[in-house]
Amino acid sequence: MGKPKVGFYWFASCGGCEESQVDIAEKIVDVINAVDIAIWPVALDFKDSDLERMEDGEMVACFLNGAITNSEHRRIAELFRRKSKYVIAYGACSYMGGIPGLEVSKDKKSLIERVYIKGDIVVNPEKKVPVTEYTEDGIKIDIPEIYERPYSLDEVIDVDFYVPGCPPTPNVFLDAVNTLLSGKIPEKGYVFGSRKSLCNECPLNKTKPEKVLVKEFKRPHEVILDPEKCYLAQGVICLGPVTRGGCDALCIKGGMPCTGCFGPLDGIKDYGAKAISYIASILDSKDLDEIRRTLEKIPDPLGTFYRYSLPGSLMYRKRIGDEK
Amino acid sequence: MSENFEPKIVAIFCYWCTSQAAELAGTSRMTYPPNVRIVKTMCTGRVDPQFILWAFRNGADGVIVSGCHPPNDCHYEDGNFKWFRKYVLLSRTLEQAGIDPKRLRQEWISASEADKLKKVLTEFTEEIRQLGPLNHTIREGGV
Amino acid sequence: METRIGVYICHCGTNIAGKVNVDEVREYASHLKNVVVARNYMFMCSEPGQEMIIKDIKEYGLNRIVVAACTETLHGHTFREVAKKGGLNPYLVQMVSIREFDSWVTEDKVEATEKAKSLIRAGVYRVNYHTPVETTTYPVDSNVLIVGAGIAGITAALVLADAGKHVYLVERQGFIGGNMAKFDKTFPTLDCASCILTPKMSAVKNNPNITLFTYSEVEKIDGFVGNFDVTIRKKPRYVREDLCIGCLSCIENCVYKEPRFMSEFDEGIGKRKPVYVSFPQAIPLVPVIDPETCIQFRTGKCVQTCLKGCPTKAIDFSMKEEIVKVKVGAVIAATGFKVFDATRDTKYGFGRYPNIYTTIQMERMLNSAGPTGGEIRLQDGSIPKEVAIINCVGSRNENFNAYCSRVCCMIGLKHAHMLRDSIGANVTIFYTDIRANGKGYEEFYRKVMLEGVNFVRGEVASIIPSENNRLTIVFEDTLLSRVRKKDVDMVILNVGLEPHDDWEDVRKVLNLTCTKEGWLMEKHPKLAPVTSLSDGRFIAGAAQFPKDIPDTVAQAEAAAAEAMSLIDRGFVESEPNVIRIDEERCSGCRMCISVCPFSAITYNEEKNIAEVNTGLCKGCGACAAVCPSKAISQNNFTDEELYAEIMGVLRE
Amino acid sequence: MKEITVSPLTRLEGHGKIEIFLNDEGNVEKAYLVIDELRGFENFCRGRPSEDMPQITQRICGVCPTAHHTASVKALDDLYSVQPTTTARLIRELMYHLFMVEDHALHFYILAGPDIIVGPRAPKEERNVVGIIKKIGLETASYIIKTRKSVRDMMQYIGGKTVHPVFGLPGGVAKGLRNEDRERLIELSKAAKEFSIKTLETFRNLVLKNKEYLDLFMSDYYRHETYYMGLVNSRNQDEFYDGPIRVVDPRGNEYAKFPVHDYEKHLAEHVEPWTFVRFTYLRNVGWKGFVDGKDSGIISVAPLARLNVSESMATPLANDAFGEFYDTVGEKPVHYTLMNHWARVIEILYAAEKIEEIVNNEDLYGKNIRNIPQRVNEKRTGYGVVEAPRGTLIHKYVTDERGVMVDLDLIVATQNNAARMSLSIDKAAKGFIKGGNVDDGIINMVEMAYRAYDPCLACATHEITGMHIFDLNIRNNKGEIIKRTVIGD
Repeated sequence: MGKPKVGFYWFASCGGCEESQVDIAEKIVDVINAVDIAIWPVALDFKDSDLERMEDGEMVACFLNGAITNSEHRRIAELFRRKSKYVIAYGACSYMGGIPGLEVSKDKKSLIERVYIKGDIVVNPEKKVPVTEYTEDGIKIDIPEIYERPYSLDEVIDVDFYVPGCPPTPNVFLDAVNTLLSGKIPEKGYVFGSRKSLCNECPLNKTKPEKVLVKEFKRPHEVILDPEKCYLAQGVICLGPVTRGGCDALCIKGGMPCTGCFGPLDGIKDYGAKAISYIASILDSKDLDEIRRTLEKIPDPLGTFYRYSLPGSLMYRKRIGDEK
Repeated sequence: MSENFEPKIVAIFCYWCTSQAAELAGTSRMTYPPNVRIVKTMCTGRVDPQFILWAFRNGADGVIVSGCHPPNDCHYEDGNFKWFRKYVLLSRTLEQAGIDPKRLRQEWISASEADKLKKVLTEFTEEIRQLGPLNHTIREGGV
Repeated sequence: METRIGVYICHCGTNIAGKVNVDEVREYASHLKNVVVARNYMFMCSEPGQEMIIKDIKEYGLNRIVVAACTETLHGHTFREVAKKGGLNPYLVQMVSIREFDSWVTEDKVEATEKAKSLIRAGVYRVNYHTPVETTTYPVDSNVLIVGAGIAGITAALVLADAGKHVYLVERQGFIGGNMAKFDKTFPTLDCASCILTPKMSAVKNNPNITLFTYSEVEKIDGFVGNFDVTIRKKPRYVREDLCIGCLSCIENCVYKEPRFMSEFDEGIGKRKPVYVSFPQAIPLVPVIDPETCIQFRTGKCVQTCLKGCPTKAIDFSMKEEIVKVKVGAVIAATGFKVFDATRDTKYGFGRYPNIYTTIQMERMLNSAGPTGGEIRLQDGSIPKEVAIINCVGSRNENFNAYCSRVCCMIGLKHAHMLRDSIGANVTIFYTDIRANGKGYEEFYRKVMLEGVNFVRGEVASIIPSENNRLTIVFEDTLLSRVRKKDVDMVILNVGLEPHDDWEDVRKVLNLTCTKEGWLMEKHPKLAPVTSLSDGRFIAGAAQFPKDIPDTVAQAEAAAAEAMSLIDRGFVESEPNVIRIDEERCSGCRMCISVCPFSAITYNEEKNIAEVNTGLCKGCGACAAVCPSKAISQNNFTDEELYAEIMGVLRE
Repeated sequence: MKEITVSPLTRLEGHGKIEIFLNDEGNVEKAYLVIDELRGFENFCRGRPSEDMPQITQRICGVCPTAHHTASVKALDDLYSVQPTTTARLIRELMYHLFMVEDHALHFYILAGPDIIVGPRAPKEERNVVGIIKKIGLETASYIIKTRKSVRDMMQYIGGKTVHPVFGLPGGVAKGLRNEDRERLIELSKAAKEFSIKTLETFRNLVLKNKEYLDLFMSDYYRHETYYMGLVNSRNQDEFYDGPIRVVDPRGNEYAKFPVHDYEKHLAEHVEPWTFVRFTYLRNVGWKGFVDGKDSGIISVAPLARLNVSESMATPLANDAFGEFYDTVGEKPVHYTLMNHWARVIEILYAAEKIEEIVNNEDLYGKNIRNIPQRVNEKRTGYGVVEAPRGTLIHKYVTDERGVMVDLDLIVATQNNAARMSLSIDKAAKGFIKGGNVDDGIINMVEMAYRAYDPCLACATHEITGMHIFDLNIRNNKGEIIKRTVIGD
């Protein structure tokens, strides 16, 4: 038997996931030696056709990053599902929808107008906008059907495991690869990374008082943060408590609070709702008006608490196929 | 909005105040729309915003949460405030997400206020009827 | 193990069956997943109904029960007992209210039937996730801690001690008796306050079941109902209680020949020496040395005549603070009140002009054991002829205290009577309303009126000095709607009652709740006025709200009875709806600790996890709602149970 | 006649497709670069707090997040009228130049490297990292990987994360450097410099000493005479972090020089219905369609453009290389697209020399890393600009009185290059595909035409959701896809 075949692929993503894979640096040689990479567009010139020719289940695993935003993505995703024994949603976009998933809450028509007609320096007197099927002088150019909103991968195909992070850290990627290579296959739905929240590994957790009660939530640019003290205790929203650990607390070490890219812990149905729950609860006020006023100062709850997880959240439930 | 739309409403009531008011409404034979389905928690402080979204996701058109009057009626000191804080933040989030925040209602109803309970539930059902169905389909899979 | 559910639908005569088609509902329920048997019956709570369930449990091997009937409040206990008799854990039962929440509140029969189905569906979904819940019992320590030794604390202590309970009575002042010890006479009976209080104080001292800690404060209370660990801090009084015989010769022999320092007990109108007792019958009769004024402490170079004069050499300048730990089963908070500081409302001129006194200063002046020996004199030594008593100072005023202090009207009447009686002064009471609503109070009011005391319904605007050391009161006569003036020799400000300045700290130490003003909160304003929201902690006296002596004593006796009821039961049962923390999931983020109102969760630094003391947990579930790691689950209200129930009421 | 589908296009950062139409003779009639998705950053950033922009907008691109992060932070400085402290600015610049080194190196060795090192027409199984390793040897490969890793580790230390850093705040940075870091930084700067010298040497050995390659690089199929744009310092030298924007015409004369606040006066965007990308051009020259020359407003950015707008380089070794570059090619501006590769390695050297300069600056280790912005209680507009590896990057933010975004405009590097890239695709396709003859090597040479720009289509399509399906369709002049042939078969 040859080396196990694996694939890497990207949908609507930024390329950071690929960077994180390349960032395993010298260990990439070990990976290349251990597996046979069947497809990896960022680095290898294998094409879709190579994928199509594979037997069903020929690949042991594929790591798919990026959200699903058009019919072409969906087609390829379904292809990977068939060709691969295990499908791994890699990175926040694939796992939960990611930052571009915030688009869910916006109106697409206004976007087109804003970008192509009312853009700050756009010169477009004829009000031309991109169309999905363009015809001119017998020339026809097709663009795939763009979905009304971005989807997380498991809204479109069945997903076996998840590698969290925006992007995942090289360590959590290696952990996933090594776990699968070791043959100790985790149970379906397993999310790599820590079993505990970021607080568990946060270097500032020991500076947190026993009771964290906050009079006012401050925005990070308004204050000079003490990098040696729990940010939450300093009144700045840190999503460490509700976010899966395993990232080595990189943002915290970089002097900034956690924004939640590793997503929720096991058993949490909705990341944002859980974040709202504890953030609101530690507000130290027993005056209804004051509560309203203070919480009003969090300018953007949706973008703050669902920054990476809106499409996959309980907030939206229309799945592909429900749209028409 | 269809003529015969019957909204589904989940009412999460605390055990000590509003559930007791609901019992009193029963013993006093006060009627209110059958659309309202009561789920009890010991305290509104127990209400996790996930419950609200779960209800919407499973087909609720409106959710009402009611507990003990602030500042001092809460059996657990300040569970009502804890819920209220979550409610305020959740409401704003729902609005940003395009779910009319009127679909989540917050009330204080004490054990003696059965009449208020009847009024609020009747009013709320009507309001949701006007808003129409929240078109969210049920996702596969259980709890 | 396979889940086997039995569903029992009660007709409740026609209460349910008259509206809900119970047969249709039973048929529906019988097809729900995991339902093995579904039955309906006329009265499920009746003996045959109960027997039916017990029989089914055995026959069908049921391990979950859903009862669709009245409410949990009404019959939850009944059906839990039924399950127990059938050999099941009582918490594997789910009550579904199809009477109060359905048949009684729904007009239409079809709708009521549909609603019953959805409620039962929710109950069935939910009961799948029920797990056995075990409650535990803890023994109750028979000792009681009483904080504050005014008339409330003293009364409660004596009641308990007489019943054979051991009481630790902690008083922060050097001597017991509280505010009542300062009074001369009590209204409306005009019996001498010390005559009725002193015997009780002696009884406290002499009762072997009472351990008295004066000049001491409670530092903290750990543990939970029935098993509190109390830490008491004894401040050094520099006179050893074990040696002092109470001869007071140290006071006599002090290097200060005359009292020179303001006496706190005399409310600033009397003086004391650095070594002092509050009054000659003080309990304990052991003087206190005030290091702030004592030369030995200030300079270290006193000739120590006090020590030389002490026959037992009880004076010990090297005494240190002492920490004492005791165990108790119950706590009674009787921390009392303070009076309104009249300088805060500047219009009265208190503290700026002579001959203006507060009611409590007047008590000291009237008291024959007080600084003036009971003489009422103006500062120039003459006897006042014209005296004004101004009510509602600091009370019923949005700027200070919105509430009525309840006792001031009666105190004013008492003082008016006594001033007329002792010096024949002409007394005018400026009142808002006269509130005389106790036993014999209205009669006393009438009596004082007939004695010739003047009553002016008036709002005082200002008090200013006038000629001949007199004072002019400018006021609005609210009956005549006119501004008037009146010259008097002396003014008595009838100050209201307030919580102590450090109420927040006291509240925290005792783990009690307070109103926004700082009065201790009772569990229920009507039905549980001496019980606090924290189990095993009771409240008595004016710490809860201003009250007169009879009410204080009654509440103190009630608190003692409540404490006794707890102790004599001998055990406490743990709350069933307590929470559990899964160590494997807990990340040590401490959000739960931040929201727990009962300090039931603590942080284990070594393991970096939170731990719950189920004895302190009251089962509100706030922490379970907050826990971002899903490490906390609340018995009978787990996330899964609630998700299932919500899904159940919604799914068709 | 045949139809060719290549999907996905590979070794680039981004996503789109190329449509090539053949006439009856099998020659190329017209080739289109089509970008086919909508990501909506300009839409969903509205309503978000402005201070979150550095972390949100960088999700446009995970390859050049530092560029977006920095442009964004600079826009916030402007928005809140706050200047970073001296130390903060140095930290940002240090981070930025580290980023330039590693990003340019990634492109040179990993993305474009196979074309240069392994060969444009090498079998596709070898045109990748593995092929490079085989060609240059494991030892050299390990050296490259390790150096890049040590640079990226330092970026992580400074920025919190390498991909999507978090350190930028208006008025400064979140985290300072300590004196203890000095030694490590100086060591790293030495390593980076050595690495950049070796990389330039590699380029000389591979391309300049190989006539076939040099001919390809200077082939007319890859040449367009357009305007060039880039940031310069006060001495008109190549600059990444800050400075005015300078534009030179196809002859190399200065056409315009303006602060970023004036970008709306000088730049405009053209819309085509067959693609989601907007084409930037010079407003005052005007849009003349997809043609080059002095009368067409099409501009080019990225390394070659930056060198073309510069009169010299600010550091000695890079300046020598700059001289060598123009002497060798024999024109200024240089119009050969593939010369971007050479320009890129010169910039690596420049960045490395800058790093050396910065780490030896005492102020880098200062304690004062933040100026707190004054509260804004008014609507504000802020502009930020940097030279991303792939060219000029502009962020413009408009906020309400709470500092919440009401509008934003993002002009990204690849967008500035989009029109010229379309020219390149069209010209290369027409040049290489004759008589319907197409093979994998030819297609790769067409791909090289866009790859040289190091295009970031994720960036270019920040308004576009997703990317990555880069089809190459060849159709007849009726637009019909005729026959399906798969490259490599």
